[in-house]
Amino acid sequence: MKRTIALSINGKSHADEVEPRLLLIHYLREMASLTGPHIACETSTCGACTVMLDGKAVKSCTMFAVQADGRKILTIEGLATNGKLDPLQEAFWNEHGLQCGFCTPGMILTAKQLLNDNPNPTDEEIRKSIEGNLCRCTGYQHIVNAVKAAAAKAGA
Amino acid sequence: MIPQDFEYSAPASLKEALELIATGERKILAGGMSLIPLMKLRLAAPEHVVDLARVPGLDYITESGGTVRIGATVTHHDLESSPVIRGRAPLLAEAAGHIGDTQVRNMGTIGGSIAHADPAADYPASLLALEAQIRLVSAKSDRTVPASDFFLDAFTTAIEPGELVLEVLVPTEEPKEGYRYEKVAHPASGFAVVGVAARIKKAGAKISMARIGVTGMSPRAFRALEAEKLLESGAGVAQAAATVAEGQDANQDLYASADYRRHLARIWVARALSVALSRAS
Amino acid sequence: MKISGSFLVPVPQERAFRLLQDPVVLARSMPGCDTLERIGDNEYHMKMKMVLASISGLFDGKVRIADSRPHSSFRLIVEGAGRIGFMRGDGLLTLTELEGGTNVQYEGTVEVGGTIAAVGQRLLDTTARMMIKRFFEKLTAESASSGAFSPTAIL
Amino acid sequence: MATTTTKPETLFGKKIRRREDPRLLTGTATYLDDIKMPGMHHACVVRSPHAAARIKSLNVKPALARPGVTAVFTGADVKDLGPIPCGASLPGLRTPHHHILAQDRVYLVGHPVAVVVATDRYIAADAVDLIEVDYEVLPAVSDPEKALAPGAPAVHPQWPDNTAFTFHQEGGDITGAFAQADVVVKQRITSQRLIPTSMETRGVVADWHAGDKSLTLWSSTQIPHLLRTLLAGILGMPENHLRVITPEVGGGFGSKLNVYAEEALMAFVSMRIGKPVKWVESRRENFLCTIHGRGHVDYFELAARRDGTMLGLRLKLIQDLGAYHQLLTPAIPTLSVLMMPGLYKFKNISADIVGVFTNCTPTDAYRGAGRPEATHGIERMVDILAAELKMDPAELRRKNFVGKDEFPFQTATGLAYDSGNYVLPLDTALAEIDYPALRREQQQARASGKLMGIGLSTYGEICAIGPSPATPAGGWESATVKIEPSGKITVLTGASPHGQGEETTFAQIVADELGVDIDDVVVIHGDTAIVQYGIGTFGSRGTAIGGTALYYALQELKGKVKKFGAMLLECDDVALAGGKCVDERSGKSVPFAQVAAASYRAMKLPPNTQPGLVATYFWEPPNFTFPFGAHVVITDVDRETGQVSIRRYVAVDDCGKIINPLIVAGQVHGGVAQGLGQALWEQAVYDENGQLLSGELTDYALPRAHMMPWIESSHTETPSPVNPLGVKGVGEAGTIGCSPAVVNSVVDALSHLGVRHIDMPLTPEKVWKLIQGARA
Repeated sequence: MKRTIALSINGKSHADEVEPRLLLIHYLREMASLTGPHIACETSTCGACTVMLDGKAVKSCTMFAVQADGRKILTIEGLATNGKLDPLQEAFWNEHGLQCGFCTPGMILTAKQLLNDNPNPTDEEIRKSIEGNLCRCTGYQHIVNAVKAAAAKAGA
Repeated sequence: MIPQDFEYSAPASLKEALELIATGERKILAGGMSLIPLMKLRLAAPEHVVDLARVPGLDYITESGGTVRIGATVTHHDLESSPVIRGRAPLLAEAAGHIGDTQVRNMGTIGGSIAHADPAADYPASLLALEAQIRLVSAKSDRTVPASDFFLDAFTTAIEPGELVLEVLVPTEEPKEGYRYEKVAHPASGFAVVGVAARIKKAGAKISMARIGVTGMSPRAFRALEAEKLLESGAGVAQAAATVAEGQDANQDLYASADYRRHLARIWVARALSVALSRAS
Repeated sequence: MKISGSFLVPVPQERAFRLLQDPVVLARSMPGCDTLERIGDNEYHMKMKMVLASISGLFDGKVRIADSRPHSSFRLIVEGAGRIGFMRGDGLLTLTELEGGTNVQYEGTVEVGGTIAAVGQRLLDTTARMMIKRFFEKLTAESASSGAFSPTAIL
Repeated sequence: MATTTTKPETLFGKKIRRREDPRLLTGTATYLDDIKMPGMHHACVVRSPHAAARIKSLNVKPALARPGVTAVFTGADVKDLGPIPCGASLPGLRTPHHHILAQDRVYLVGHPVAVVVATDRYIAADAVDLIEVDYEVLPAVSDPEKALAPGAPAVHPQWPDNTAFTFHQEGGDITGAFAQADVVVKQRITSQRLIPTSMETRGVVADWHAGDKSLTLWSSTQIPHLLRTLLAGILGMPENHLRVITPEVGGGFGSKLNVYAEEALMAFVSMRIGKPVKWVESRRENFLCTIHGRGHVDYFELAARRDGTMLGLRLKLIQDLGAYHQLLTPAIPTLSVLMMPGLYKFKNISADIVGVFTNCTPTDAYRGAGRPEATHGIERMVDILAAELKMDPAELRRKNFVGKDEFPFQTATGLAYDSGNYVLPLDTALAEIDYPALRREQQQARASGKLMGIGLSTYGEICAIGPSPATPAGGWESATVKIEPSGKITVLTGASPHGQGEETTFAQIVADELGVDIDDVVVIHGDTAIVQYGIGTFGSRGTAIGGTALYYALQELKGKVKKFGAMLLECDDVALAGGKCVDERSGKSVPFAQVAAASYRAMKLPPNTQPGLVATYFWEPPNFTFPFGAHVVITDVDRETGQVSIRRYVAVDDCGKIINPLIVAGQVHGGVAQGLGQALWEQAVYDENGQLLSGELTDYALPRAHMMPWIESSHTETPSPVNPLGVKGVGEAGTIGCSPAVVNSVVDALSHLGVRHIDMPLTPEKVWKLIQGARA
């Protein structure tokens, strides 16, 4: 039986009827037309679908849309403000923290939580914080550099 | 990737939740970190899912009278970063920090994790070493079970039909205690190939109390009672650690054989004890 | 996957042998077995629902007894398929009388396919052994109507 | 108008941040699964859970009865469509007919049996569960050596020996080399099956236009043009009625250098239902149905003199092909043979390949494609020889390297190495780590019971694939460059990048050659209706061949621009700088926009000149390029657990000239990560019945951030004479250089315990057992 959910996505209110089994990632991509979060596994191991739920990074493939009822979601599409890239986006760009770009939206949002919780992380802390986000292109080194650069800029 | 259809309830009170799960085949959803992956693969196909997230007041962490009480829907992240847990049950905070990854720790709950009773989960080792109790309630009952009687076998707990985990009660660690959670994580799944929780209290140069919990090695997490006894009667770490795998059935998979798991348990018990000892004063 | 072990069934060898081949006892002892219908000599159609915590799956398959050497050994072949995959266990059970009961030694292979093989690797061995343990425990309980021994796992 | 004509700074060699990134960083790029079309249906494929079985019956009725299900198609529906093509040709090659859907038999787990089409992906997924297939399970074989044994189950009943081909290559006098040898070392070395695992799985959208009998097909592929040609053949459709578009592609690593059943199947479905249809591969399907890499069992024998002079190398190579040939499956091991002498100058080789069918996923080109296996082999053998001769492994390498004055160097396998200075990266890397000091530290570590190792690999690779005679489908690449009437520049490249950053490096080349602002350049790729024919991106060829094609197109275009510029400035010759044509004598200039406008307006034309500013160039390379380098890895091995940890990873790579150091560094890091994956964690494991046990990312261990060491990457630059840019290619270098360095390091750590070789991956238990064995 379908249920109505109402939630905020990137600052905008949404209300939709959904099947309880509809995964949040499918809701975002198919119903809200936000295709920034990606699907790259079915075992909740890759992190490509990561979005922020009430300020915390979560895997939107491992959540039903009904669980997000009444909550605030931020996807990669909502990260830049007024066309100005978030410092993390800017740093990923400057440091070449992405290649094919498929993992990037999830990677950035996980890093976002890290910098919220810990504005000055060590390399090791950065690596641990993104251990749930797989990247097959970069070997992570430029991603670590990017997160450090974003932290440095915020601290500057 | 696509679950089978199911009926969904999001009760607004504990009473309502307990009524819902009292009958029929109902599956409880908390953080969903164990259940939803199985549902996506259709390895689990519950007809009715009861979501505890809307039940108010289940995500508390309090401390009084030497007991820390942790509500069922407290997330691993909250536990890991809670000043109360870090101060009064730091072993548990350390273990929580090893679970899954950032995203899993944000959503996954202590109640959900222990109810699922994965043989490679991180909490059981610590809860055994901390001699924690688990409070189970149903529409008709309310009982508290020691951790050692709670984890029965792989994916098998003392939870009866109609019951749910309400809270976890942890006797506070003394500030002078040394503790350590060590984990050998599977490189792909992150689950514990072997996880070891150790607590040590010292009286002078001697060990007055030792508690050791081991997860991942065998179908159910266990306390290394023999090793604890040896330590408390003056034996060295190496001698005690050598006994931990005795009499235990061991898991095996592509990554680690049963023999290697037993070996890892012995090595990491010794290592966890060494750190715990160095932290004890 | 190779699997082996042994279990002490607290009844004399001859009775143990009969119990292990008795479709009624098998149906009650095999974890999740819903129905067991005879379809031929020593061959049965089986429906089972495997439940392990949140994991559950319906299997439709066959149980077959072969190479029966009365009272000393036989092969038990269990196979089933369902939406979550398939499994096939083929084991040689060898019985020897001991004091206090019969030692049932089993040795064989378990094959799985489908989703359970792809994602269940980490737990396959543990689960298979758990199922066998449950089987022998139930069997022991079934045998308890006449015997008063408690089961001893010597897996 | 006077203007300064000082040469502006070039962008070649500059760290330019990538122009493709803004769309990727903001979640606004369009990958395959992001495509939405009115009336679009969703397809889900029913796949065999068995590795070998006869299909006794197939009942699709319950699925068709499910509301929302539009159609179900089975093998019978597609039996007349052409087979999935294999582009490799080898003498006597046995090629099984590879149907799009199984006919009466399945040959591997994941074999497509039927396709369900529904209005919604959830309904399609439900309907898959309603299809009833009755299989008669048959014996299967998953191990290539077992498949060769007499009496093994036949993967294809018509070929009971499971042998798809045998291939022999010989150079020099191998018998003489072994007869002269003082020492012969032998070793069985495996390169285990790997799963490429691009983060984006494959996917296809097909849209049939009945009115003009044309089909548009979006596919996450590395080869849009080849796909179009081959797909037209499978479907029996005129090629010019088919348009292939690659949207943003989320990684490929060779796995999307192919033509897959689902591409033809979706085309077929769309034509049958008259609606657009989408299929997106699940990760499990990706593990089962997209190609795997490696899968070698190699038997090496290396002959040498006592002084360390290497004389000859013999190889018996058993290639696990899987159940079918995909596009290049049988060709991959022949690349291994080409590279088997590595950087060494001995001229005697002999290789025998046996290509073996197994009931497993086909193997094909995965990052490095045959070269990592070869490099792993020779670099391990050199270390084994060094141990045998009690020589320092660096010294042994130096002794046998092709000298820097010996280029072009003709190898025993028929290649001509273009340029090199092999000692330089090795010495640079060894100086970086202070090799002598580390060896002293190792002695002390051993004395105190600690295990540390120093491992070298000096790799060579064969890149810029490649000259057309060496490739099944043409080895050239194409570029069109246009100055639009407004003066803005558009590049159409036949290469089809998917993460490599050519939208940036190509724009750098254009900016330098034309003297324009990089922001005035747009690089377009991956649409067969827009781009002239092209080959694609693989084999480290994008920049070396595609970039060179662009370079030559630019030369042609420059000639034309100059003619128009000179006409407008009324002078004989002009220079291009600052987005202008400049008469260097008078100092007068005219901006590109005016030159372009004049060329398209064509009121007046220079003599013998056509209107417009467009040039197209198809460049056929005269040779491969041969990058090289040295990777040095320092490992510490936990004696009690066998756990390997990497203390330092030093990579000194020579990929010729570097256009964008940021991008090159990224390629090295990513390549090393995949090499480390093979060395330490990754392996596709099948059970005896052909079930893939490492069937999901929960068992198949990809490198994660916390598992990766810091990679200290630097370069030497030896330009390639093969192309005017001097570039060689870098996409695969990290992967090729890595695995032998890691294994050599761990073997070095354990060598005093009598350990001579360890097969990958170096799992802790495997290493621990070797340590235990040495103690016993």
